[in-house]
Amino acid sequence: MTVADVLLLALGAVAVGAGFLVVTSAHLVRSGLYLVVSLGAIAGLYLVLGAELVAWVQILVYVGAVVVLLLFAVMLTRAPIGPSPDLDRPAVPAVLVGGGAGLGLAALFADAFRWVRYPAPEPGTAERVGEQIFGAWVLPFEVLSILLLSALVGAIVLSRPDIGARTPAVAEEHEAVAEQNKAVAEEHGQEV
Amino acid sequence: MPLWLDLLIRVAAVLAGFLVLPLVVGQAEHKVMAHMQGRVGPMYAGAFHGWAQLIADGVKFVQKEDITPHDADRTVFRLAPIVALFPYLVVVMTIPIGPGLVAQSLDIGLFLVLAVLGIGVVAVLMSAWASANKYSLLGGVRGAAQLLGYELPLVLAAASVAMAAGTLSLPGIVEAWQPWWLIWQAPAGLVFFIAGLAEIRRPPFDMPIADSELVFGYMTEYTGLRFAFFLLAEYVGIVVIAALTTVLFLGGWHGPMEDQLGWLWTLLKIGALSFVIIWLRVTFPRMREDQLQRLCWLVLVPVALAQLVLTVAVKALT
Amino acid sequence: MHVVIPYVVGALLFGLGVYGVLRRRNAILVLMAVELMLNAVNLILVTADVSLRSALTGVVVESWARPGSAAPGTGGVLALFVIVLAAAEVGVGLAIILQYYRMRRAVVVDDVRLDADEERVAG
Amino acid sequence: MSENGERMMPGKGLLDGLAVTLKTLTRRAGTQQYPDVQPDLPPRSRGVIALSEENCTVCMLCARECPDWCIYIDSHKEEVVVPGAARARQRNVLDRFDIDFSLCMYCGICIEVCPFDALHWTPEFEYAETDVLDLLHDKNRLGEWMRTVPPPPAHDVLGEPSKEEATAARKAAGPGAATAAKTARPAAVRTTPGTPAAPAPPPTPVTPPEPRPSAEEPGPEAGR
Repeated sequence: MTVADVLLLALGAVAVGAGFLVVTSAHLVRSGLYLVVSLGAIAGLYLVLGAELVAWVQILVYVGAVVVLLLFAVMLTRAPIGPSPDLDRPAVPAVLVGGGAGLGLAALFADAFRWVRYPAPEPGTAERVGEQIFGAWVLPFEVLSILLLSALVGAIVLSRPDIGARTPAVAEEHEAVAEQNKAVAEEHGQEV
Repeated sequence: MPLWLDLLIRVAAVLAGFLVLPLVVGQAEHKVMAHMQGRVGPMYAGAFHGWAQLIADGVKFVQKEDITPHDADRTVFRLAPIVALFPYLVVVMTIPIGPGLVAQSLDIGLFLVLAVLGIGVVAVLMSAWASANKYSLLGGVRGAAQLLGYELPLVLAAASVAMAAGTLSLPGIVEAWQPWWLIWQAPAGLVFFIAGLAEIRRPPFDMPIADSELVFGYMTEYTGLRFAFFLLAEYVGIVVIAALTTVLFLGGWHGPMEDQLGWLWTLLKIGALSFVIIWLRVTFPRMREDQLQRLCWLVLVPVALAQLVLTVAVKALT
Repeated sequence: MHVVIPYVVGALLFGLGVYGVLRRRNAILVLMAVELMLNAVNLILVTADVSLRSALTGVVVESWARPGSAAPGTGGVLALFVIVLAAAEVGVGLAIILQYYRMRRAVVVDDVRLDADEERVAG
Repeated sequence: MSENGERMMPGKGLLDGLAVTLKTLTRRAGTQQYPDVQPDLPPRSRGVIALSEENCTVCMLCARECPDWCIYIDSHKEEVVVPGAARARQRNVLDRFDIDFSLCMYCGICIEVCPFDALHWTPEFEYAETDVLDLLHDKNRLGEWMRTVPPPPAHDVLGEPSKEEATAARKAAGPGAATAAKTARPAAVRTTPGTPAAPAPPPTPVTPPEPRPSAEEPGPEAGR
């Protein structure tokens, strides 16, 4: 047991414990806050594992943005203070599948890696990650940026009632107008 | 020097800075704001010009009853002020004061600072929701929208200067800094400063608090020491934003005799920026919620993006 | 360090995520559980970066198996990509949930009927 | 857009605002250091109301006109035997004259309507109490405030002479001189101030050219 092992164990325990509370807590907002704890502990695990940049990105994006969005949504959908009674479905299938997946994978990993020591990695620098992303992974990176853009547009369209959710009548009207425009454009194109 | 002594000195220095600088800024705010409004401000606490006012305030806050609303979510309610204060403590640790004078030098210190500053939102949401008060909740939702929005120009502006310096380490950025960056990085600096103001919810960006419409926003239900924690977080926030702007855009310890007086230059620049923050608070009225978002998305973000392009262009040319 | 610890932590978190997705009725809580699963995967990616690299030293692999040749940190890069994906997913997911809430005043997954031709409600 | 329709430099308004606050910062603060330094109150400040008991005839006008009924007056009649008179004369004697300053709204109507100048404004304002009941000032307390009543302002040197003065002058000059006396302006001669005026100075018959206390030099401040 080295210092790193102790840290890994402690942070892992926090992460799993908080994760357990996320999926079992009857308090809506508290589950989001437990998620913050869990994700923070995972960021700590990244630090111990030498992925410093990933850890801070985790904090920046997950804790700073994703969880806040989730909490935001929970509050917008009128989360009460105190336990909510009807949050859960029957437990049996979920326990079977979830427990099976979790424990099975854990057993698999435990069997594969045993109690073997691995050399601790040197802390990753931003430079190295940068080289990786803009060297080997530049194409996925660009694809991701397009995905992000489309997600952005999608989220805006969904949440703006004036351009997103339309009543059928209005939608038909819009389609008709669009078709007309298309026809006009085609005519022009032929003329030109 | 043994390791433990080194560590002890660092921790003590950070704690001292964490406790003293906000007090100085708070007192400066009392006095500067008063004089800008034609008043004299506190005069009695401590014999000379009320210098001990904030200490007296602290004593008062300690004596006050610690009230938790009946319907509140107690644990969350009580944790929120600590969560609000904690990120700033971490940030103060990484700010270089002089050449080699930094509590914890990190390879990607800038990233850490930006990431940790983002945790403040969670504290706002926690206090807002746990108070079981509609004003608090409104303030918290406003705060979350504001902080999420302004994080973008903040990060983009910081990215510009990091790109110019070619490093993410805060001391590294200061070392790479040159006087002409004052002009080259000026738009980014301005965007960073304004977005930073919004991040610490200072007037004119104090819509989450907005005492004339939302009572006191997410802090409405807080009393005594917990409220003092929020106030302390606000003042530390001023120091942190001023310090970050100094380090990133004003060249930190650069100045005459920087080897000996570097720390003094940094502190002076931080003080000047803190004064500007107070000045802005006195001068400008609170913005409206839609004006706030408009400023962020239609002004600051495009300016920050343009600055990124400019930075890349200059970097590529030189 | 013993990499089995983060691996097992990742596996358990993934199991918890699966449990949460199956058990929860509130759509936002389901999203939270999904986040847990994504994080478990991230953790395993980052851990794999440590363990596989040291396990594979001296082993000749095909170039496609390890893009970026010998440069380490690939797991971290993948984790970064997953984080970005998660951010996008949450953005769109929450937009859908909030829009649904605006129309139905509910965020219970069981009640969402995908097959019926529902009348639209102007938001 | 400015008022005359010109498009100003963007951000000019913001800079102007900053300039204003900065300028104020460099000026002296206008704060009065009140408990340390007594405030310099303007004349006719409305502090507390003083009662000159001798002037009061218990006409009850003040109590009746008071909008919030904060003046309480009790009295009884006394017979005064005047030697030489055919009958004993009746006189009102004041038993109680209270003003409840927790109700008073400082409108000054009681002082306006008092026909015998029994009520006066004084600039004294430090009579806060820790108990609201103590704000009911009885006639002794109200009488004590008389010390603090400032002398009435001197007559404006350049103004018209008062009616009493004009009448006195006319009487002194005899018939026919009335018009001259009316239009006569008193010479603005600087003199040493006269004796401190009584709260209600009786109209003294004076001739117009006689020097009176000038407006520039009021009598010594009473009270304090």
